[in-house]
Amino acid sequence: MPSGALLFQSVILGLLLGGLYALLAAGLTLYFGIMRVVMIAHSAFLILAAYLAWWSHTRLGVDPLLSMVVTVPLFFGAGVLLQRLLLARLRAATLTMMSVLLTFAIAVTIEGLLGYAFTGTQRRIQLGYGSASFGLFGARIAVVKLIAFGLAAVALLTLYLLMKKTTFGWALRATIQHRDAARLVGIETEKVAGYGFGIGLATAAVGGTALALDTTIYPSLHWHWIGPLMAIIVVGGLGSVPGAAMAAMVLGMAQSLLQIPLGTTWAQTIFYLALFATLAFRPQGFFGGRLAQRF
Amino acid sequence: MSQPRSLATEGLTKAFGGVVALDGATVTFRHGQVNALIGPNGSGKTTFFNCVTGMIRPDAGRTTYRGQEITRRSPHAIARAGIGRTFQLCRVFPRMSALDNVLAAVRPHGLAGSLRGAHTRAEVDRARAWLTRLGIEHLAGSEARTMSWGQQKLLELAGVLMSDPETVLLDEPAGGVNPALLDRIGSLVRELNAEGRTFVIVEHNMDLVMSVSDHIVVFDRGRPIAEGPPSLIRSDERVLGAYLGV
Amino acid sequence: MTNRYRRIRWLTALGATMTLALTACGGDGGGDSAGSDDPIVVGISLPLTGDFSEPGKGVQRGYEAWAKITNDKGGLLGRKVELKILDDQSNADRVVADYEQLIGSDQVDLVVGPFSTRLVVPAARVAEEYGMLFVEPAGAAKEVFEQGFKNLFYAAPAVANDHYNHLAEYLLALPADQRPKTAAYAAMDDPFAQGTAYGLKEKLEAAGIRTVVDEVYPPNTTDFGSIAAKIAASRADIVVGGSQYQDGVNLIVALQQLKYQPKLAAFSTAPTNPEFAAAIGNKTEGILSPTGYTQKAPYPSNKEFVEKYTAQFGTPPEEDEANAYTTGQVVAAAVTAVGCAEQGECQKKLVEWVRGNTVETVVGPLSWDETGKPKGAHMIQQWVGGEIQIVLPADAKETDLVYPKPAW
Amino acid sequence: MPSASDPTVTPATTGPDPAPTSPEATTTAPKPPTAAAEPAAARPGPATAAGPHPAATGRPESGAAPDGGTTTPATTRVLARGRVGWIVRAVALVALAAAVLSFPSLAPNPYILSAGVVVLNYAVLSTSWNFVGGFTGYISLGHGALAGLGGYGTALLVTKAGLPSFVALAVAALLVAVLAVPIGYAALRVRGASFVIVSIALVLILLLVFQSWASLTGGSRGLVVPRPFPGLLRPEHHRVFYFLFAGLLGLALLAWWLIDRSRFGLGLKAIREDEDKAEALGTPTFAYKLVVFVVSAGFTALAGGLYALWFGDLDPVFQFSILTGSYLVLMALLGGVRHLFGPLVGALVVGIALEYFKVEFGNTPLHLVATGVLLALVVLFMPDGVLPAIGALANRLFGTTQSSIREVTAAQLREERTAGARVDAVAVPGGAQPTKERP
Repeated sequence: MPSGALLFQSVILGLLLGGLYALLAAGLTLYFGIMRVVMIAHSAFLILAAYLAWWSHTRLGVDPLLSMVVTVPLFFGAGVLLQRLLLARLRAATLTMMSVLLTFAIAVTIEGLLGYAFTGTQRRIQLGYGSASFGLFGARIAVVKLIAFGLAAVALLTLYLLMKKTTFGWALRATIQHRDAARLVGIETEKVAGYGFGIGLATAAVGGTALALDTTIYPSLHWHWIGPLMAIIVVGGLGSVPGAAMAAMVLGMAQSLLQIPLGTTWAQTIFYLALFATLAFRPQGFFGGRLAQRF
Repeated sequence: MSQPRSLATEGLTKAFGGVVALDGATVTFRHGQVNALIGPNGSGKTTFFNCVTGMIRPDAGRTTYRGQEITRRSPHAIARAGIGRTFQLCRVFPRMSALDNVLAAVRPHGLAGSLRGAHTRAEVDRARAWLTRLGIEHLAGSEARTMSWGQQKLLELAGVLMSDPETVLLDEPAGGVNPALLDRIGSLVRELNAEGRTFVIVEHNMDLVMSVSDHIVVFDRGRPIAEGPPSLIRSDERVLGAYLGV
Repeated sequence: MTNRYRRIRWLTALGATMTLALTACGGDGGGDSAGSDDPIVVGISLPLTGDFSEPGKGVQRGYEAWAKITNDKGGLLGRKVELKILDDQSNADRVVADYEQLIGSDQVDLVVGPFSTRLVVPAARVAEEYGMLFVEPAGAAKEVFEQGFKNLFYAAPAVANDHYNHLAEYLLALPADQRPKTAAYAAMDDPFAQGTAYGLKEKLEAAGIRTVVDEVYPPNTTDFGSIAAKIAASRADIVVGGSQYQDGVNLIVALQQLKYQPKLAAFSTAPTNPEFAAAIGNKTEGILSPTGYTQKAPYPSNKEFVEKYTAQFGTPPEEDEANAYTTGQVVAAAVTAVGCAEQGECQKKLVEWVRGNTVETVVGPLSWDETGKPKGAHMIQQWVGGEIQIVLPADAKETDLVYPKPAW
Repeated sequence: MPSASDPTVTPATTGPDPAPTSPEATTTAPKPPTAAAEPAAARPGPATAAGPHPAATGRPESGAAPDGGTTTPATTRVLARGRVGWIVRAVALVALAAAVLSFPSLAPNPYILSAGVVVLNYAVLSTSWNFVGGFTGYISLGHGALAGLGGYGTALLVTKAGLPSFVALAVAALLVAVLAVPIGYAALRVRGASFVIVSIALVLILLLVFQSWASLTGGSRGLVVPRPFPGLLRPEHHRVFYFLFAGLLGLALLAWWLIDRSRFGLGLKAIREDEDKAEALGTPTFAYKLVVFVVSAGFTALAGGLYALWFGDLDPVFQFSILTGSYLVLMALLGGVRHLFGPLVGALVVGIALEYFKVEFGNTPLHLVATGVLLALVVLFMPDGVLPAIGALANRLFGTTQSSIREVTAAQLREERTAGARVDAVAVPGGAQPTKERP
């Protein structure tokens, strides 16, 4: 029987992990909402951002957090270009399938380029405060993990405010809900879709930096992330950002707690079990989201 | 009033997010007649079609056909019950030949039927006959995507007719077609009706509606507001009000 | 998940399609080998890309050093040694195809082993079925020796499960009040890494030291927070990590984040890496690690190896390089003794010779049992005073083992 | 019916994808033939009004031919293809088979032969993939996992249950097919995206399970599959398995071809073209997709199991790999998913291209980049594959020879007919666009 301290520690870890999942799943959901695209390359960009953070720290001596000054706008631009130049070219009839292949191809390309530039060696940022931590009711929270969580939380909050409080957010939501109708009321949906993609990729930049703070990175790490993230967006209900965030927290927590009795490997299967269960019994997802039914 | 063999709905309701597309629509169509479903844009006509044919699950309400409830059946089951439909923006199988487009509507029976290597001569003949009757027999071997808009509309209709539906739902058959074809479609509907098929037509072209239909149902905001023969509908103030937004 | 997705068996297919076209154009000239002026061609498949590329390249350097040093001294049987190295991309399908090609198509005279246990077994089967002697530098897991291979020999002092033998003896010899009561194990799901930890676990459990945590994590694990939490919560007296490099670093950092202070911390491989101290922020004091090789080892050939290797590559050799070099030494000894090096009958003689003899190598004298398992044990090193030093066995030690270890 | 006028304004069919389904496309229409001009016998409809659904019985209405008596192939290809086409195809087929079967005796050494086995394995796998991908348009990135399941199933049945190798292979394939039912149920119930997600998740979860469940699968220690023919020398072993794979390839191709020309196949293709529409025409799309997915899984598992028997060592990371699945997709797409031999051709083309990249860029992961770029190019510019592209080129070079696999296009037909056909233009009305605003 796990001790109370271990349970509490696991809850804390689950919370911190769930936060990162939530941010990344939000980006993935955004793409799906905008274009019905399952963006396999999302996690590859995540790792790319992590590498850029690592690189700027190791080679330039800059704090990894500062690398976001460059990576966030860079990724935003890349997202816009990706949507406008590549995804928009695909035929509507086969968009869902072909976009998966296209983004898959992008993911593999990024992985290959990372391997070429930095070799397959596992990398890790060595921070002065890397092993620092503080106590909280008997649990210990690593400073880097807390920073990562904070980054994710701030980014998610920003995204939320952007979506709810700005004109652009309104246009984006309208585009997600009904593209044709949005066009009828004068929204330039193509442009909005491009910017939406940019924002999605920008979240990957933030997530990647957060990731680089506390874990090892290597070029093919993105496969490790894309599976859980896809499960999260399905469980949350394809296309629903709050749904994805909820599912991310729940599943992140479940993974962390299940590691106590089951061990790391089996605990990971919770994502896929949740995925299969969702599709078999409640394809529209558990936390809102109504797009899944039709796509 | 209600005929046992007719297509009827009771309190059909469907909302998309906050938008109520169907609001308790109760309609009974006349069996053996040409029915028209009209109404301003966004009044829920296409949603109504989609609910009736099982493409969308209604939130509430029921659909019956020939006295049997078909509300929760899958679209293909409803099609097999004898209800065929066309789509608002004409839909054909773009990369299949016209003949295959029509033959795709032949229903195989059971596993053995499905795996049978080929269609019978009679089936191919019947498919060709439909193409002939719709005037596109010369395109039998062409891929549908190479055909013009009007030809595709005819091809779509041929496919639906090949499945031999007792009731045919046409979603904007006149949409985007030229006057000559419009006449042709109108007379075709009348001919087919004379042969015993029931029609329900969603259409904006009032000339076509008035000339072919026996019975008109007017939709507004997701429910019927008036129904009757064309002569009556033409002078109904509620209809005018709905269209003009009064 | 990991780079393994790159391991694609179909690349082999390409070989076939290419050669398909070539077969029409007539035979190759690789068939004749026995001429005394011809070099002795040694075929090797190595993971130069993919998951195991880092250690793979180390092994490659070891083989290259061996070839150069041997040739500088006049080669083998008066013939030059020539290496033919193919990249298997860390892929088991590819490694088999590589050895098929080396033996069947390129007609090499000798083959030696690839890197990583996962690749050794399939590769050894090819060699076995073509009747080739197969000395390998990396198949340390005990499963390798349970396949019934007759031609396989592991060119290192001990298999993974025996790496901690000296440490086990030391712990069990402690007075009862000092002996640890509980132990926590965390091992990567990899035959080698897991083998090291489980070898120790078996011995300690048999002696009554309770296992309170037994975690196996996949090779792609990057977040060790949960595993560390379990270990920390168990308050185990000692912690044993069956690690490669980065996972060991991550686990140690995660344990340090939780302020867990065991009496003893042993990790395989990672602590011997030159970058280890920097990677964990120099909080290395007291960490133990088994090693099969040290540059300071007193064996005669080792001095030459370290010297010439350093001259050739600019840095002193590590364990991977030494194991490859050892492999070369074993093969060379057999070839010299038997007096032949080509496919066919000769290989049987080579196998017989290796089985019956002891070979002096840079890791000491090696001999094998009938399954090809070496009969030695690893040394134990410990970080003492900011430096990693040999502490066990007693006759080789540079300093005393510190137990319980100081806080990290 | 000469009176049926030709569409006059040629639709924009010059591009590779004219997409005339857009309402903006030039609206032309054939002049309606008058009903009186039609021979009554050819008119469908009235005859069917007798019963509620006479056609649904599938019985011929006119013509006394019983089922199967005088059947004609469903597709119009036959109509356009002459006897010459058949002969050309038959000769090509025999030549191909001869080339495949004579390869072992031509192979100069066992290595080449073993490489041939690997090629065939890939050809079988991508052909099996094409049952789902080609017919229904549902793209699975997880077929590598099904092959892995077949391999592990076979191995475990041999080692744990003591079944003879090839019995184990058949049982394993059957079990995988059975397992494919719930997988397909979850994956195919909703459209599109979910299927891809499930297919990827399948690989990832099976990797986890087979790695973790070490007591059964051997985990990362791997699983050794006993040789089915222990007495055989290695070269002989390759030879035997070469022919086994060739046989399996033949079987898979035959099954694909049979489905391709069946009503079932037509229904599947209708799903690929427009699933809603197919459903509305009465095709039970979910059942169709599920059946073909199960068939595909069965063949994939057979290939995976045979591979396991041949190769002898299984390791989860190699058996459950997303890249394996994606290469199958790349091969099939490049070769052309609509064609029987597309995946086979794709395997060869992709193979050579990537070997080139590997040779060119040596020991770097740039072959991944090459793979990615190639896949992206195919998806963006050649979604129909090379076979159709070559076919189109051949047509352009040698005129409209109908031995091509492709159906004759309307444009070609029109050209042939232009000479005699009277053109009577029907003016396109201004309101050709189906604007919904029109009251």
